[in-house]
Formats: sequence, C-alpha cells, structure tokens
Amino acid sequence: MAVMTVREALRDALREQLKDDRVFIIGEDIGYYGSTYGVTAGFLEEFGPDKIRDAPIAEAGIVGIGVGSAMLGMRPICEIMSVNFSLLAFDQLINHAAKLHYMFGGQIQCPMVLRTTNGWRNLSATHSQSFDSMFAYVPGLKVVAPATPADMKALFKASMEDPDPVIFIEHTLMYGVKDEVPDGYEAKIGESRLAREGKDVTIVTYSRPVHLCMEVAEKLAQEGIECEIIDLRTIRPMDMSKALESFRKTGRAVVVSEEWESHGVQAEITARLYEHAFDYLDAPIARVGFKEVPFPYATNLENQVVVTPERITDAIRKVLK
Amino acid sequence: MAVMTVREALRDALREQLKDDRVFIIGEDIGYYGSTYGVTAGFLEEFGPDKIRDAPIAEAGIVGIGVGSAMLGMRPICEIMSVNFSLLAFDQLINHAAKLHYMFGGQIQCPMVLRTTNGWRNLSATHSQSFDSMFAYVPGLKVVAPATPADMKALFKASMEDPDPVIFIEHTLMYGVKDEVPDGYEAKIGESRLAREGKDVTIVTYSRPVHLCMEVAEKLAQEGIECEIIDLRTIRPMDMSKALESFRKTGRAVVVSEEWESHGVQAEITARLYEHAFDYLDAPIARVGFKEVPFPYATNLENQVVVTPERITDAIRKVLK
Amino acid sequence: MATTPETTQQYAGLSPEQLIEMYRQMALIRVFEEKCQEMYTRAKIGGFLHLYVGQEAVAVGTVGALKPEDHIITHYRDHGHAIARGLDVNPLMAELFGRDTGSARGLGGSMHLVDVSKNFWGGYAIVGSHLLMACGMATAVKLQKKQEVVMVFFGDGATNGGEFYEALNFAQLGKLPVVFVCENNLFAMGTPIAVHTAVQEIYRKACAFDMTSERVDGNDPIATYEAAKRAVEHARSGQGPVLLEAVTYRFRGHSAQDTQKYRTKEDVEKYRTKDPNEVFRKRLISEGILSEEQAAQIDQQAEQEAQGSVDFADQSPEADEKWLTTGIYANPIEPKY
Amino acid sequence: MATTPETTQQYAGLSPEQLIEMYRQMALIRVFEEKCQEMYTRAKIGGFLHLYVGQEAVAVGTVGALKPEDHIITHYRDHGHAIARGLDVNPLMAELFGRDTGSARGLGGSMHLVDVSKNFWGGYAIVGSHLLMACGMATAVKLQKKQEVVMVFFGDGATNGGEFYEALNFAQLGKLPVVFVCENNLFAMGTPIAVHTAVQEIYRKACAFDMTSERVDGNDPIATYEAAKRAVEHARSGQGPVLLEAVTYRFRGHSAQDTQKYRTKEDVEKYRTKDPNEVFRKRLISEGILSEEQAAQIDQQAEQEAQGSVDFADQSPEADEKWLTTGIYANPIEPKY
Ligand SMILES: Cc1ncc(C[n+]2csc(CCOP(=O)(O)OP(=O)(O)O)c2C)c(N)n1
Ligand SMILES: Cc1ncc(C[n+]2csc(CCOP(=O)(O)OP(=O)(O)O)c2C)c(N)n1
Ligand SMILES: [Mg+2]
Ligand SMILES: [Mg+2]
Repeated sequence: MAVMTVREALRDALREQLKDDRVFIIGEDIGYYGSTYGVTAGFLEEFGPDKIRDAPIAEAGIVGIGVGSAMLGMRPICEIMSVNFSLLAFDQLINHAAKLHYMFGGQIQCPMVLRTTNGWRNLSATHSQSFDSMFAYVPGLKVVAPATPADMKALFKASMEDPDPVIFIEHTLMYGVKDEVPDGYEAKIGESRLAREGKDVTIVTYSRPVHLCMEVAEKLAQEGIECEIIDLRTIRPMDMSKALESFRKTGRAVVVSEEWESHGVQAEITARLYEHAFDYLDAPIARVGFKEVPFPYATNLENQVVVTPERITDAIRKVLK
Repeated sequence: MAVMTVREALRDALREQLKDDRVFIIGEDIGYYGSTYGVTAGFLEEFGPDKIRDAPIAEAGIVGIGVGSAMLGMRPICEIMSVNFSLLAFDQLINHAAKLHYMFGGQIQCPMVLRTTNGWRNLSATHSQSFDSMFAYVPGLKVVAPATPADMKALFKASMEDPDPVIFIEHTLMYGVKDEVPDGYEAKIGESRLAREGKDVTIVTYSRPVHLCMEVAEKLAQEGIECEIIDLRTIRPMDMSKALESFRKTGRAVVVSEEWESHGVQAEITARLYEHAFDYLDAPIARVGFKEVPFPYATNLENQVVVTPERITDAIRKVLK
Repeated sequence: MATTPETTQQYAGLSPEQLIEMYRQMALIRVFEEKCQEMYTRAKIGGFLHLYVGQEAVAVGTVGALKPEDHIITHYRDHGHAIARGLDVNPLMAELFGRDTGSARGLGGSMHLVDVSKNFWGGYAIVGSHLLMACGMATAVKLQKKQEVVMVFFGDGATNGGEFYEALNFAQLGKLPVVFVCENNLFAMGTPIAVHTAVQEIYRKACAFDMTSERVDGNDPIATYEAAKRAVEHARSGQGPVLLEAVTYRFRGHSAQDTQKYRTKEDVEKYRTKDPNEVFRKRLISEGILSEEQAAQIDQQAEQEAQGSVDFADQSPEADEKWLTTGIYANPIEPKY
Repeated sequence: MATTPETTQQYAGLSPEQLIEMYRQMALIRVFEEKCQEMYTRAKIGGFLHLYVGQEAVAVGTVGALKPEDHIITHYRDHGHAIARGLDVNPLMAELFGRDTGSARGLGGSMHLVDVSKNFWGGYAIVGSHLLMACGMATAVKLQKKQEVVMVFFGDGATNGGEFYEALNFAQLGKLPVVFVCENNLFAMGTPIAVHTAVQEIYRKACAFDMTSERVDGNDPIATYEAAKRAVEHARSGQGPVLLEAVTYRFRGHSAQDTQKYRTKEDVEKYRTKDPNEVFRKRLISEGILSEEQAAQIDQQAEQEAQGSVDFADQSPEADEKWLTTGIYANPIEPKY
C-alpha cells in the first residue's frame, strides 16, 4: 500500500493509460512548459510529442480534437488548465460530446475524458469559479469529482474505460493532499462512498470539501458530535443511496460543495434529500458553498467567500439545534 | 388596452427602445433575412443598418460587441437566435459581462440585454435545450423569462433600463401567444407574479409553462381543484415570496419548467420551498420538466420528453394524494 | 463511346461510366430534395429542413474524389453529401420521417444523417463546430498511421466563427489530412456574404495559416472533382490540409420556412440558367456521353428511387420507444436513490 | 539639445523631452516590476503575477502614439500598459496588495488593473476574449461619431483562439477604429511559438481579413512609436483597423511561479544583450539627448516612485468589506423569501 499525493496518484494513472496505443493527452502547456500543476511534468520527454500534445490556446479546439479522435477509436485525454476556460469549449462538450451517441442512434461513441481543475486563491473573478452543476445538468455527460488520491487514481481509470465522455474535475488546492492508495483499489463511476461513519448528522459533499468536512468532523467528535460523511465522487449520474440511508438515520443534513450557493449541484442534492427522505426530516437541510459573489482578489474578502471549516461547523451546529 | 401577441409586444418594446440614440440591436439574420422568428422583421428598413446590425455567425463576437459598447455608454441589445448557440458566448457572458462591475471595483458598467430563445419541436438534440439554471447560477447576471405579452413588454423595458447585464429568455413556441397588454403596465426585475389564485396546490413556474399550467388549472377547477400559480418571471434574482406565501397556505407544490429535471432552476426552487417553508409541508414537492435525455427528433419520442398538460396534471394529482 | 486518352483528360480522367454515375447522383439528389419539400409541406417531415437544390455538383464532385476508407463529416445541409456518398435513400427518408428504420433511428432527423459503415460521420447543426471534430478525426488517422483523408463540408457563413480558424490552425500545425470544403452559396442563412465577412473569396482565408487553398466553380461537377482530387491527394500524401472553396448557389430557401426577402426572384432566376444539373445533363448529351433517352431513364429511375424512399418511410414503424432513454449512453449507469 | 527638423525625423518626430519621457516610463515600469517580484516573494502579493520586464518598449512606444481620449484595453500582463498610460503607481501597487486604495479596490489584483478616468479599460485574464470587447468599444465610438481610437494588447498565444479571428472580422467589416497590438514574445506561457501557431509572423494573419498590418521591432521604442502612430492615424482617419505586431521578449517567467523549463538560461542571456531599456538608455546618452547624470537621476526617481508605491500600499487599509456583496451589481436587487 503506497502513500501518495493526489498529483502522484494522477501521474500514475495517466502513465498507465499512456501505455495504450489509443491514448494521448492534449492540452495547453502540458509538455514544454512542464504542466501548470505538475501533473504531466516530464511526460513530453517520456512519451514524446505524439502522445503529449501541447495545444494552442484554443479550448474549443482541444475538446474538438478529443471528440473527433474519440469517434475514430482513440481514447483522448483532453486537459483544460482551469475550468474557467472550459466555457470556451461548452459548445463542443454539450452540443457534441454529450450528444453523439444519442443523436446518431447509437452509431457513434465518444470515449473521451476531459480533465480540468476547480480552484481559487487570490485569482479574482475569472479564475476562481466552478461550474459543476452546469456539467451535471447535461444528459450525455458523466461527471466525476473525486477527493482522495485513491479515488483519483481508480476513478481516472474507470473514466478512461468508460465509452462515454467524462468530465473529470480536479482541484488546484488538492494536488498536494496525501493519503493511502491501496494496491488494486477500484472505484466505479456513479457510486458514492461512505467517508466517515457517524450518527448525528449527515454531510453530503464531494471533491476538495471532503477533506474540510473530515477535519471538521474530527474536531466535533471531541465534543461528542458524530458526523457521517458521504463523498458522492460522481455528480452525474448521482448516487444518493448512501446519503439517503444516512439521512434517514440522522434526520439532519448539511450539503457542502465549492459552488455558489444557488443553482449548484448542492441545490439538486438538497432537493433530492428532501424528496426521497421526506418522512425523516428533523430540521431544514443546510447548504454551505461559495458566497454568491464574483471572487474578490483580496485575501480578507476572499476568506469570506470560500468554504471554510468554520462555516461548515456553523452549519452543522445549526442543523443540530 | 391592446390585445397582442408576445411577438407584437416585443416588437413594440424594441421599437420604443430604438428611439434612444444609445440603443442598437446586433444578431444573426435580424436584418436582411427578416428575423428568424419575425420579431425584428422590417426593422432594417425602418431603422437602418447602424441600429439593426446583421452579424456574422460568431456568437462570442455578438456578445463581445455588446459588452464593449455597453462599457462605452451604449445600450446594446444582443440577439442570439437560439439559446443552444449561446454556449459559444458563455465566456463573454460569464467571464466578462457578469464580472465587469465587481472585478473593477465599480468603475465599469455593462448595461446590455441579451435576447435569446428557448424552444423545441422536432429540432433534435442540439436545437432544443434550455440552460436557464446555467445563467441563473452566475452572480453578476440578471435573468428574466417572462410569459405574457404584457410582461414581455414591461420586463424588456425594465431590462433595458437596468444598468446590469440581463439575459432575456424568450420562447420560440410562445411568440404567437395573445393576451391583453394594459396601457402603462409596468413590471420590475426580481418580482414574481400571482398568475392565478387557488387554495389547494401551489404551482411555481415561469416562461412558456405558465400557459400550460393555466390551461391545466382551468380544467382542474371543473373538478373543484383550485391551483394557485406563481409566475416567477425573473430567475436571478429570484423572488420566492409569493411562492412561499402560497405554499405555506396550500402545503403542496408542483414546480414546472422547461428544463431537464435535475440541476435545473427547478432544483433551486424546490430546495428553497423546502428550506423556507419547512414547517408547512404536507407532501413531497413534485417537479415537472424535460425527461433527462438529449432531445429526439421523432414526434412520438419528443412528446414524451416535453412538459405537457398531462404530465403537469399527473404531478398535481400526485401531490394532492 | 469509347474512353480515349483525350476524353478522359477533357473530363479530368473520368470515364463515361463515371460521368454518367455523377449525373445519376445529381439527379437523385435533386428529386430526393424535391420530395423532401413536398413531404415537409404535407407535414410528414418536421423541424428544420435545409435543402441542397442547386449545390448538387459540389457534393458529387468532391465526394467522388474520395476512397471508401476516407471519412466525411458535414453540416445540417447534409442530404446531398449523404447521397453522393452512396447512402441508401430509404433510411434517409425514413430518418426525415422520424421512423425506426431511419439512419439514426429517428433520433436525428434531417440535420443529422449518418452511416458509420460508409464512413459518413454525420451532419452537425452548430455552424462551424464540426470542423474541429474533423481535425480530431484526422489526428486519429495520423496517429493510427493510416492513409485516410477526412473531408468536411460547411458554408461561407461558417468561416466567420472562431472554430473555423482554430481548426485551420490545428490542421496546418499538425499537417493533418483534412480537406475543408467550403460551399460558398453567397449567403449565410439570409445574410449576404458581403455583409457577413471581410474577405469574400473564402479560399483566401487560408493565407493566415500558410495553407494550400483553391477556388473552384462549384456548379461544374468535373472541375469540382478535379480540384477535390488534387486536394485529396495533397492531404493523403502527407503535405497537409487544403481549403477548397466551391462557389455555388442554393435555389431554395435556407430552410423550408424561409421567405427569402434577402434576394429577388430575378436573382434566383438568373442563377437558374446555370442550374448545375441542367447544364451537366446538356453537356453530357451534347458531347455524346449520354443519349437523351438514357438521360430520361436516369431521371425516371431517380424519381422512382426517391418515391420508393417515401413509400419505405411511410410504411416504417415509428421511432422505437425503447431508445428514448436507453440511448443516452453507450454504458448507461443509473442514478441511485 | 535643441529640436531641429533632422533630429525629430530621426526620432520619428519625437522631441528630446518626449524621448526622455519615454525612457522615464520604461525605467519606471522596470523597477515597478522588480518591486512586484520582490513583494510576491514576500507574500505581499498573491495569485497570478505576470511581469512585463523586457517588453517595456512596446507599451511605451504604442501608448505614446495615443491621445488622452483614446481607449486602451489589455490582458493580464497589464502593468506596463497602465504605467505607460500614466496611471499613478500607488493605486496600482495597492491593487496588487489587495487594498482598498487599489485601482479596483482590491477586487481585481494584478490581472485587472484599471482607471476609467484615463480611458484605461482594464486588464482581462481570459486569453483573447477582450479583443471582441475592443471591437465593441470601437463600435460605440463609431456610433457616437467620435474620433477616438481603441488600442488593444495581447500576446502571440492569443492569436490562435477563435475570438481573435472573430474580432478581426468584425473590425474589418465595420472599418472600426481599432489598433490590435500583438506583443509577440515568442512564447504562449511555456509553449514556443513554432509549436502553437502555423504562421509565426503574426502580422501576416491579417491577410485573411484584408486588414492593414505591420511588424515592428518591439524592443525599439522609437520604431514601435512610429509604427503605432501610423496605425493609430489609419484607424482614426476611418480607414479601418490595423494589426500591429511588436516582436519582443520577456525576461522573467510567464508568471511568478514559472520554472522556465522551456528555454535555456543562455537563450535568455542572449536576449538580455538586447534589453530594450539598456539599449535605449545608451542610445539616448550616446546621441546626446540624455546625460549620464540625468539618466541616473531618472533611474533613481523611478526607484523612489516604485518604493513609494510599496509604502503607500503597505499603509493602506485592507479591502473594504462593504464591497464584498454590494459590488456585484450597479443596481442590486435582493432575492426575496
Ligand atoms: C453556432 C450557430 N449559430 C447560428 C446557427 C443558425 N444557423 C443555421 S445555418 C445558418 C447559416 C449558415 O450559413 P452557411 O455557413 O453559409 O451555410 P449554408 O446554410 O449557406 O449552407 C445559421 C445562422 C447555428 N445553427 N449555429
Ligand atoms: C482562454 C484561456 N486559456 C488559457 C489561459 C491560461 N493562460 C494565461 S496566459 C497564457 C499564455 C498566453 O500567451 P500569450 O498570448 O503569448 O501572452 P503572453 O503571456 O506571452 O504575454 C495562458 C495559456 C487563459 N488565461 N485563458
Ligand atoms: Mg452559405
Ligand atoms: Mg507570448
């Protein structure tokens, strides 16, 4: 059993995939530059320019290359440096990648994985957003957002083996997170994970906030409050079974994600919790996300926008009242 | 008091605005072609090419022209023929229009109105979508989606008078809807409307489904079921006050919109109803939207995807059980 | 008539049989489209219907220059390309009728004809987007070390969107085997070319990428074939992509709903005198490749084939409800509650 | 030294005072940037910091060709343009520190400097997007029948995204008064120009729009000024937009975090010998426009000014919390419950 960072787990996963003749990576600054977040550092030298394809700054193009090559049997990995730039590729993703199989009556497949990053920290309004719910809204896409090194690795593999287009969401502030990656560990798209057992309150979350919630849970355990944490891992299709089971037990829930607090995936999670565990409610569900403002640059302001252990703790206390 | 169609109401509203030196319209096929849905038919001849600007097929460009000219004091009306093509302009809308005022500390304003259409009917997967919740998710945008000729006219005026970027969502299947437009009628962004009074069930909706719900309500009234219908009119910022007031009275609600049923504005509406009227719930809230599939072309399949009076009726009966 | 070196040279190396086959395809496209219009009027076809009438020579000339293993990807005005590629008209009409026997099981409709078994990778309805996918397909071909060419069709209006330029850059940078065929019919929907683009000779736009390009009379199937052949060979031989502009004219409205305010009846009549089908038919007859009788027979067979497709479509079952929800994913995974 | 017709011609019509002012600006930009680097290392500045060191001659030469009523819009590498436009360095540094006295109240940071009172319409961080906004601004200018010009800055990497081409088409179609200034520093982040674009002489890309264009040595402020002046006059006189390519080199990393694996130290050293600030300083001295002492004094004043901005920023209050939620809209409307 290895202990490694999210970055290392991803590097392993990518390396493994690159052995396959059908696999290549295309993205900005993945080669010569050595990768913005270090994930593909050294890959150009190791795998050569056919497999590590430095792209022009043309996000629609990057995804279009992915879609077209997937149609002809390749297994492309497209990288969009920051999800903020993915807006330029929304047409390719939503009007094409997501539609091919259905629209052509099953004749065409699009086995493409799009890697991209959420993240923030003094990056101001156009470099700090997340669009999880925009992707999750679209039938035809699968959307994966793992939190741990083990899940990163296992779900990346699962994404590559899947014949449908997968949006694989990483997080710039999570590459350094370290944890165990058991040998042979596997995970499936569309299956949530019980990250922590507890009896008092259910926390439903995914991606980076999983770690914040774990941190909070450890602290609250010292006060005797036991949080049960469900890591959704996939946000389309969504596996609410563990979250609902937990919620039916605790009757109280907090939903946490790095999204603006309205119209996010958290709205859908919240609505489903209410809808499917209607008879078990003890208190209104609380949501914790980004304050609904464009991100400010200044640290003192940004600190008030983001999801913090403090804000999660407050929400938990509120639903426990 | 005039009786007119949505199309005529919009034509009136546009004409009135075009008197202002700062106003022009830019979009595809709004001039020579005579307008895809007839809204600007004849305008090129009436107002000339400076004001009625036929654009190349370049949606990012259309919005970029809008944003830039708004910065310098114009009041542009950008038209994107179909919201499906707006994906190509998401960067301009979300990374720029929505950010300018905040990111530059209030120095820059972006008084732009983007007109676009939801709609469907044998148009297949890439021409039948709606992205309401994607727009509504973004702080910095205002999103208006009126249903009646009177509201179209009044809210278009309000949108033009607003100093912030407004997404104004029309509907291809609604241009022919006819109704009274009272003289001097006004409406404000961010205020919902009680479209029909009733005591048994609350229906929260906006845009075209308002008419479907009204139709259903008339039928159900014959059975003694009285639906209260709230037309949100604006989906960012959202005015839930009338919906909540109604829901607290009826204890039962159906949320209806032309969106895929997960991660839509309807998820947010549903979550807010639960959250803010937690103690008044008599039954789980029902949602009615598009089945979560890319749109099929064939009528027999499409009929099963869309929001119909039958599906709304079923949902109402379900929550009344 | 025997094939002599002179005649084949005069006809770009095409044999009389090939020339006749080209005419047959053009005739079939024409009557197929006229049937579509009729069926649309009779509400058998719904949605957007973009007819190809007047542009037949482009599809037949360009697709004729491809090998079966080459790939085609096109836009929503796709009937002509599909027929030129040899797709059976029955599933095409059935698709337009929204039937289970349709080329996409009735899910796609007119804008999304497809037949992967013929390397016909479908029609796409977001203007310009599929040009990038064409580059992706060519990237695959190259990585797979195959000698195939990707041909992609689009209109003059599509050359103003950013995706067109991104595609040209990717193609030229990677020396990708793509032939970009721009069918310049002088209008983007109802917007005249002079209003929508700064450089109206579309082939000249290739200069920004040092890409080989050429302009050809898209109403002349032989000239178009010849130019396409050059382009395809260029691409196949590893010299990189080509932008081929075929100048043509569409006789019908942009879509079936168009009132055509943007041009006069006289304009259209003027172009009608250059009707590619008429001109080509006359030429083949006057040059002795085709007799009047043969020509009439071809026209009649085309009519029968097209009518046959209508009958086929009419008798086909409705789109299968099973597909409504099962077709979204190749590997469906249900949400869980 | 007196201004004679010969000297002004030699210096593109610039008077000694103007030349000296240009040097002063270049010196100020340089030390400001060095201070920024230092402050970033000391964690006074966060986020992405894109320094302009090495490109000073471009900003000073091009902005020098504008009138005060002309408009500037730029990308995230914006410090140089802001200083060349005469923005006070105090609010600039305060912005980088995230303070209430910052040019955008601490909301924007390094990538989003702004001063609308000086028609400096801000830095934008989505590569290429702001080119379209520049066209929008120019559309406004034209509709308002003003004689103003819009100058927009971007890099070589930005000329591969679709928005660049859409912008050029809009500009040329509308004969808009835009001067597109591409600062070709040979890299897009860490991707060498030969890897990212098919045509490496960026000015040649204008051919696809029949747009006037020119390439200039962006390390020579006088040549750059001269070319910019021509471009600005072209645009102002109603002849339409110009694409001006200024070839230059950035000495520091793409952003403050760059490990610069994509180029060797020797490469950078080679370019250092052409350091625009050094070369210009020497030239002005050797040609008698500036004395060694004057030059040293200018350098020192620049140092003081830059240090002053650091002190100013340091002493300024933190970003105002009031703005956290109130700044989203010009006309805030609360959601209701
Ligand atoms: C991105 C996008 N914008 C707008 C449309 C609507 N539309 C469909 S076809 C068309 C005109 C295309 O003109 P051109 O490229 O010249 O092709 P033609 O129809 O003439 O063959 C337009 C505006 C679309 N489908 N996609
Ligand atoms: C649309 C988009 N894609 C990617 C990025 C990340 N990025 C920021 S600057 C940059 C390189 C830009 O290069 P160039 O245009 O040459 O300008 P330079 O930085 O050299 O001045 C990249 C890839 C971005 N900000 N926006
Ligand atoms: Mg056309
Ligand atoms: Mg550069």
